[in-house]
Amino acid sequence: MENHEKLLAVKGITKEFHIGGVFTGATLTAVHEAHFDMEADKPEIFTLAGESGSGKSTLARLILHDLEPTQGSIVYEGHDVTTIKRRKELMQFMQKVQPIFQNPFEAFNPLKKVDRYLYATAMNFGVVKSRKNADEVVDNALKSVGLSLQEVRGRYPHELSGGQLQRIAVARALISQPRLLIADEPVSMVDASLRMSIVNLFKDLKDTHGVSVIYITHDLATAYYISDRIAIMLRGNIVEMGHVEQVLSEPLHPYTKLLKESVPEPTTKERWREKIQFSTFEVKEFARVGCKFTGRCPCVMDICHKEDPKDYVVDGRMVKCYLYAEK
Amino acid sequence: MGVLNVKELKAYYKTDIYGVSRTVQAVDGISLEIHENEIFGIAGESSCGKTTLIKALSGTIRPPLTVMGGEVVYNFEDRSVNILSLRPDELRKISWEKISYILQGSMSVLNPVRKIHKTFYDFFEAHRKIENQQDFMKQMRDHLGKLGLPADVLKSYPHQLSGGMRQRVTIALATIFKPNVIIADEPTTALDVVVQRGVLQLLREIQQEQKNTVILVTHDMAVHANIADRVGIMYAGRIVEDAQVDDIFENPIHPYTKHLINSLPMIGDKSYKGSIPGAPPNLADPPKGCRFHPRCPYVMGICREEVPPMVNVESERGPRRVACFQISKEGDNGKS
Amino acid sequence: MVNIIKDLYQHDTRFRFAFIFILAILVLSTLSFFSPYDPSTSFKVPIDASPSLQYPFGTNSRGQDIFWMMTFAVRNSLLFGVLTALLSRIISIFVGLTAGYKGGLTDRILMSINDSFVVMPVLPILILINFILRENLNLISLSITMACFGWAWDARLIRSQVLSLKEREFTRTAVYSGMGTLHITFREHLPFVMPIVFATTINNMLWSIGLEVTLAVLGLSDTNTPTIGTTIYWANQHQALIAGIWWWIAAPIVVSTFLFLGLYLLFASLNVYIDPRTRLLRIGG
Amino acid sequence: GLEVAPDVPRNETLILENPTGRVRNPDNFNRWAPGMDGYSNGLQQLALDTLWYIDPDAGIDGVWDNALAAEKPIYNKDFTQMTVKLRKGIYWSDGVEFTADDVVYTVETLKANPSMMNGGSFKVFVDKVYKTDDYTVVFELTKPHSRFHGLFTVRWSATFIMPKHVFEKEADPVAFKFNPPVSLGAYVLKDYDKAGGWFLWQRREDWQRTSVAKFGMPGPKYALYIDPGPSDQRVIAQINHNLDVIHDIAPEGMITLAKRNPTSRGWFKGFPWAHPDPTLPAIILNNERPPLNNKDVRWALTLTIDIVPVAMASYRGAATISAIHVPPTGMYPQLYFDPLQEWLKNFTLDIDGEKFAPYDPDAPLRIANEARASLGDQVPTDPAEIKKALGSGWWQYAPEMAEKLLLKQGLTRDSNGKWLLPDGTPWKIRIIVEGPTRPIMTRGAEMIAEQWRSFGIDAQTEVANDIWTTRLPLGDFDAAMAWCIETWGGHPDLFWFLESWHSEYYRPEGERVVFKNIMRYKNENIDKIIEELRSLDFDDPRCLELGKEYIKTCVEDMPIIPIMSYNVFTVCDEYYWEGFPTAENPYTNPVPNWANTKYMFPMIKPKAVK
Amino acid sequence: MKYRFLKYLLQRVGQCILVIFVGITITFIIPRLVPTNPVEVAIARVSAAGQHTAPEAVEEIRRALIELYGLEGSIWQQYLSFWGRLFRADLGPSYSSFPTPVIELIKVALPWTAGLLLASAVIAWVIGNFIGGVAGYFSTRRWARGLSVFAMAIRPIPYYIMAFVLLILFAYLVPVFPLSGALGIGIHPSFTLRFLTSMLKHAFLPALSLVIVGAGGWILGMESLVSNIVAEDYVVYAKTAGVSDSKLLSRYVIRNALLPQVTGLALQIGLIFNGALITEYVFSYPGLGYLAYNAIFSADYSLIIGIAIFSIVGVALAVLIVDLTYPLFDPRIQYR
Ligand SMILES: Nc1ncnc2c1ncn2[C@@H]1O[C@H](COP(=O)(O)OP(=O)(O)OP(=O)(O)O)[C@@H](O)[C@H]1O
Ligand SMILES: Nc1ncnc2c1ncn2[C@@H]1O[C@H](COP(=O)(O)OP(=O)(O)OP(=O)(O)O)[C@@H](O)[C@H]1O
Ligand SMILES: [Mg+2]
Ligand SMILES: [Mg+2]
Repeated sequence: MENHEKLLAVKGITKEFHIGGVFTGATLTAVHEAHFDMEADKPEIFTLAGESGSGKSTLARLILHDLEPTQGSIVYEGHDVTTIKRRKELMQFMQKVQPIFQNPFEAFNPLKKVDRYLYATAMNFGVVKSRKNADEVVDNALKSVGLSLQEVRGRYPHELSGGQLQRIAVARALISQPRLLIADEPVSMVDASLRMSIVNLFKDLKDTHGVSVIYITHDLATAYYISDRIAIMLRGNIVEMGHVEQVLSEPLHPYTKLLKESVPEPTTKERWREKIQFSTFEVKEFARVGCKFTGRCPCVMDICHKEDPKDYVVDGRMVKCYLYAEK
Repeated sequence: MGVLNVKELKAYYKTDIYGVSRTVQAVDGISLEIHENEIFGIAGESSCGKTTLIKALSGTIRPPLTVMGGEVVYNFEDRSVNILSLRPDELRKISWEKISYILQGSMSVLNPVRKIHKTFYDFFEAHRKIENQQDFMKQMRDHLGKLGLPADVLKSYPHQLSGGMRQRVTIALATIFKPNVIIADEPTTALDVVVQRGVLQLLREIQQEQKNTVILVTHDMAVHANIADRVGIMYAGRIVEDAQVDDIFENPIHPYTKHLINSLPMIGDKSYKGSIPGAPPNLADPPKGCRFHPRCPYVMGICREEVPPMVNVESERGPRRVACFQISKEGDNGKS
Repeated sequence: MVNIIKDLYQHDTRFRFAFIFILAILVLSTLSFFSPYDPSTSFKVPIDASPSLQYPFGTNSRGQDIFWMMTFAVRNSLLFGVLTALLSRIISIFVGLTAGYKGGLTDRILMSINDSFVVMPVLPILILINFILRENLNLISLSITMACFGWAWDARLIRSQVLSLKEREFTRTAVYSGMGTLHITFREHLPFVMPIVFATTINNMLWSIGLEVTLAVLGLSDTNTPTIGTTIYWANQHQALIAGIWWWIAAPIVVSTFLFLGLYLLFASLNVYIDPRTRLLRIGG
Repeated sequence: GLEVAPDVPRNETLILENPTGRVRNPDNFNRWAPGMDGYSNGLQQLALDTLWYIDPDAGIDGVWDNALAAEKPIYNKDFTQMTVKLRKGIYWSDGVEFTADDVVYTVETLKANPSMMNGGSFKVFVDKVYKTDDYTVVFELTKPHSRFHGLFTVRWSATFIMPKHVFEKEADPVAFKFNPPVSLGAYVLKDYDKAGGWFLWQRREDWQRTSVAKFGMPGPKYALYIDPGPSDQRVIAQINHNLDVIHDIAPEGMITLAKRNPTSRGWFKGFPWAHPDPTLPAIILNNERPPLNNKDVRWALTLTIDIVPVAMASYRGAATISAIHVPPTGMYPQLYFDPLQEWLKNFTLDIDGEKFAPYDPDAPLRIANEARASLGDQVPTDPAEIKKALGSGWWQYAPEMAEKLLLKQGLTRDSNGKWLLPDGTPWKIRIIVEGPTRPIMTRGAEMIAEQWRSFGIDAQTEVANDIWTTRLPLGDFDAAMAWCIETWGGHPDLFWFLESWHSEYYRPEGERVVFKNIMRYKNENIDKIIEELRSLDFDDPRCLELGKEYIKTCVEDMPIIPIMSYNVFTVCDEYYWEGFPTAENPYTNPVPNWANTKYMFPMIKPKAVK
Repeated sequence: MKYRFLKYLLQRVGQCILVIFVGITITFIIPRLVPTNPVEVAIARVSAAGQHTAPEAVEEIRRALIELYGLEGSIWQQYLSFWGRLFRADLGPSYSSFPTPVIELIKVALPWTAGLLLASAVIAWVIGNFIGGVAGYFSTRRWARGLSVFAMAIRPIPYYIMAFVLLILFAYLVPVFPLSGALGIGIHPSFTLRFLTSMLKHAFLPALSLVIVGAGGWILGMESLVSNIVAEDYVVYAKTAGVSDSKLLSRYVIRNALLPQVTGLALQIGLIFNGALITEYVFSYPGLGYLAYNAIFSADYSLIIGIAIFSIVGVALAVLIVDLTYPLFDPRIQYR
């Protein structure tokens, strides 16, 4: 396989949900013509950020082949994965792209021992032939997340801490030697004191194993801390995308600004002063014509109500806002 | 004398199932003084006993939770009560009018099949007589108006409101009687940053307007930094440090607090942030001595044997206490 | 296993009662193997004797010792109930798990069938089927037909539980661990569904044994096999209640009350025992 | 006083059970229409009438009664013509006089509509029917038929006469509901339940213009036929004096009534209480299915029945047993049973060259002894009385003999003692019974199955519903506890049921039998008997002799195993009324669905209630 | 909203039709597996009433019947004509009351069954849920446990026995209610006091037996539902806020627990049909059950099929109605 081929190319992917019914009811565009690429030769951590209900998880599930897109395609290593039908192909794809979920306590069946998932992954993806050989593979995976098989073997999820569980989840995902991890809010349920250990783990994986990560969060602080690039989502649209330092240090889109301002800073020096606006009914915002942010935007213009803004490139990053149309 | 004095409170979960008995020492010897007109933050990792402490403070002790000792005394204008020794009807009288609660999970806290105004009615009517339905509705609309909430939420069902809205409704609900003390347990966990900010803002405003005391529990240190006046750090069922919020963030003393503060990421800061090694102890079988000692980089012999006492530490910003032998020994040394 | 029973017995009053009741019933049905009388014979003892030391449950108008008859009746009714419950559980678990997990067209087809069975009036259908089976009608064939009609509602319950299990993250973990549909439904989801399965088992047994009584009263059951239902049938044939032979009717009622109370209590306590929440507490989570 | 219904005093009302239960199409009173089930509700007993009645018992005035007819039927020599003289002065309840026109109209209408009651028979047998005057009707028959009058002679029911002036106004006599019915009997319909639960009849003001008038005024002003519910309720209802005539209950119900309600009265004053119906419950064997097509096998089955437990199981001893192929009821003990006793005692079977006399005249005594164990003194001790109540005798229980018979026929026993057919397959017999509908026979058959089982045959009962519609007439059974022998009871002639046993009517299994040859039996001797009967007049004394011939043939051949009469526990409550028919005064059948019960009404009188 | 409802309506009606379709198809198939030829049954009926039907006459009747039953042609043709007749509300003639149409028989019986069943199902539901709710809410009290043990104990009593024992008790030993039937003799349906009292008196015992048995199930079901609901946050929260027990019980606990029970009610009607057969048999109540009972004993397939079809349609419609009205009870369901 050519090296400079893209690892992942998301091309105009759109996902519509019907809420209501077949004849009537509303269509909610949870993801609207998203596109971005990830390079194959340069592993990176790519963050998807946005408030609740902005379509991050939907996009993640689309990439994971967990949902079928309404439109657009997702090309993984040159293959369009949205058209996969056969189980064999699906298994091949799943081997390369693995998820990490939000709630470590939920990620494993509470009635089953945790190690079963590790062995299952090793066996089902053909990493090993028999359970005997699996021990080593599993142990190695656990070691790469700072645990060992000894600590994990035979234990139930409730016997392990959230941080441990999340690390086991990562270890499980690593067993099939994937090239892309998709982590949907992997630390939002993990204690602040353990949070950094998981986040650091991703950084580690990228550096030492060459694994790319799509990191989904609304915690801009950790996003800033680990990621290389960031995309800000607003009601299904990627409204700003670029290098994380650039986007978060000087946000351009009013929405990015709002997001940034809402993040509580862990210091008493800059306490919040002025009030912020936030949305009352998210479905209403989805249904808006034009820019979805008009209801809350301090710099709203007439044109914003009429038509979707285009992608504008400003200083090497993408912004979807009429404020930057002339440039 | 603060509005709330907690003395040597011990509350354990005692379970006995199929012959396996367990005692979870979820709150183990906590003393606290909380003042009028302040926001007191309680921080700590998951399952360190925050919710249990709140349960004890609010007097909602139900098996398997049992109070093993200590007292929780509220000092209101007219009288002082130990909430743990009240009869149920007395407790019912002061709860909500004097002490009210905001819980996490606004969806589950409101009756899903009851319109909001009915819930307001139920809660109000449990304490005051309602003479006139119209007057009552007007009163509630005013109340919501003051909190910047649209009056038509009263006519909605909980599921028709967004998460942030619901959480704000529960705040309005908790403040209808302008209670002296508002206890909020993780009111913003699971909300996204934008909504979280709105909710906290509202809480702050109410506090400033009604001049009451807010006890705010959250594990998010950044939230405390932005809203609390004073913060108590809990670790494994005990308070290890309590101080003015600036002291905590600028000059943490307890090794656990230090770790907590140092591990917080910030936008604009890409320097390496580690986390505390190890895991919090199992409260059913906590380590002897200082419960933090297995993870403490400064551990000493005594830490393994004895429980460090809470000692006062000088600070120009206000009262400050910490439970660490590093400090108490220094203090002892100073005294002698 | 023995330990579990011991634990439950020591620490759960409900289980203690359940244990005693069910043990009594089991002992009673086991005694059938030692019966001095063949249940298909009659006039071996004096007729219409009221309960006494010699005939603890009395004798009936057919000259049978009701105690020994009940040992057979209980055994057969119990086997019948268990078999029906077992068979219908198999169907409902399969349909419920598959429909819930697969979703989409599979779900819609299965649920349409399911809803039709929910709505179907069982009794008239059983009567019709009864006409077909005729001399092939015995407890086994009856049990199979009843199982065909007794699964639908429970399948729906199971499905609704699976719908929420499907959304839980561990299911997706299982999917991305490469587990197949069968594996996920039967290995991952089934344990969660077991409490429902247990709870519906008792309902199903109640239903099937009760329906057998109904059919027996109408003479549509296999009257040659002693069951709780056919005991009542024969008592009716002799107008036992009106003739004052109350013990003939009382015996099946008392025994079935014991049986059901025992089963009910057993499942109530097992439900708590296997509920993941208490289970965690028990194993020390 | 008490009222049973608004303005209907209890003490002027006789309340009877309608044994068909709830009438499904209560609005239909067209007795001639197919499928109508509302006739035992008083319609055929009180409102309809026909030419002749034969009583199953002794009768008020002899067994034969000329009801609408003035005299007995008059046949020509070769039985191709029957002339009927009608009674004068009989009026329909709407005031129109009953005449020959009604009779002619009835026959012509039924002939034209074969689906109506007996329509098929009229179509086949009647060539022409006409009146010669208003009171004389002549039937020209298509072929000789010496029992043609049977169609108009009530034994439980018969072809009733239609009111021409009512029916002729209707376009379709089949669809016509005949509601309210115009009555030819002593009562008219006063009110009825649209749900079919009850029917209230009122005595006609002009009751004297009906055929029963000659026996006096019917006692009850009102007659109420009700569906009293399942048998337990009937017992309760009578104890509460809310049901004067119970049609049937289980023997235990009877025993309860005897204990609880001193005014309850059965046919016999005490044990065995029940009225024996002139039908003969028997083990009907399918004579087409091997090995049941073998006479020795049938006899072997007979000898493995011990009648005493059967009588105990079914009737608690209150059974009137019968060893021969006519019911032991009505006039038959005198007509057939007594004269044949000697022959029966001398009757022998030839078993392996040995003579074996199977008859056992003492069976009734043994039954009485058994019954006495649970019923005590109520059971008579006098042998004559026992014989009257329980019958004359039965066959011995002789399994050893049976075994020999079977072995001779090539059947064998396996190592467990179970019988195998000559081809080596296990011998299996299923006895079909009607379950809850007829508990008595179900109970008896269960006992017989048990006895056969203990003899090594895989025998079991099978409950089937409505065996009369398909299983029996189509031959879809091994054995059944049911009846295929029904007699007049009061008259020795057996032609009524026997004709259909003639081999010309024989149909193989799978085809519907004609009327009563349910066991699918063929016998030249029987054919001869039937043929001779055809040529004889109904009252010819030779008929009785031929009847005995028939019995002897059947005993030899045992096509079915006679068991007992169908004893019906018809219980009358002598609380408001007295004068019910009883064994001491057997003037008619008390069983309330029989049309013959019309004779009961003039005989019963109100009783002063304390 | 309106369109949504319409859409929901169409969808549900469609499903209901499908269910009826499948159900009726099954009832079409089963009797065809019965080895009995309906024509032969009918012939037996016609000739059983009389005495000796001439063989020629039988042939004539047979021809007429085959045509009447639509038994000619392939199974598909029969199936089509079966539906054709159904649409004309023609269920064919009853075999046992030939040629009375089945529909006529059902018409007479249906009102009684519908009245008795609906009334007793609803009463059982109301009583059972109320008792179950209260017992579940106060589950720690002694009397509540007593109640549930009682409910458990009556539940397994075979339905027949329950009905019969009631009958013996209240119509024989203490004869306060009539033994059988649906109305007194001489009383016809009309709007008079006499009719109403007679009807109620006669319906009392059958209804009572259905109610007792039905309520037992509801009590147990409701109890377990309630025991889950009392642990829900919104109940605990309202309780902490001092909302009274009575209000909690009625508006928070029972109200919410009833929702699943509403669906159960519709299905119960189907189940009750089983009970109705026995009730009506025991009390000789002139409804469909009694009709079915008669049909069984006269092997009247066409009548049984007719009753089965009515029962399928009835239950399917009941379920449909409950589904359609369900949103009235549960505001969360928005006709989705
Ligand atoms: N299966 C579905 N059916 C209908 N609507 C859906 C479905 N899944 C998601 N949505 C809607 O799509 C929108 C985007 O949802 P999504 O879960 O992708 O948001 P998110 O950014 O991940 O939010 P969060 O931060 O809360 O996880 C939401 O309004 C959600 O309600
Ligand atoms: N009902 C209970 N029975 C037994 N143990 C309990 C119970 N509730 C809580 N515990 C235990 O008590 C300890 C403290 O729990 P608590 O809920 O107070 O923690 P918390 O600090 O509020 O945690 P979180 O941040 O997760 O809300 C935990 O170890 C928990 O497992
Ligand atoms: Mg998400
Ligand atoms: Mg908590």
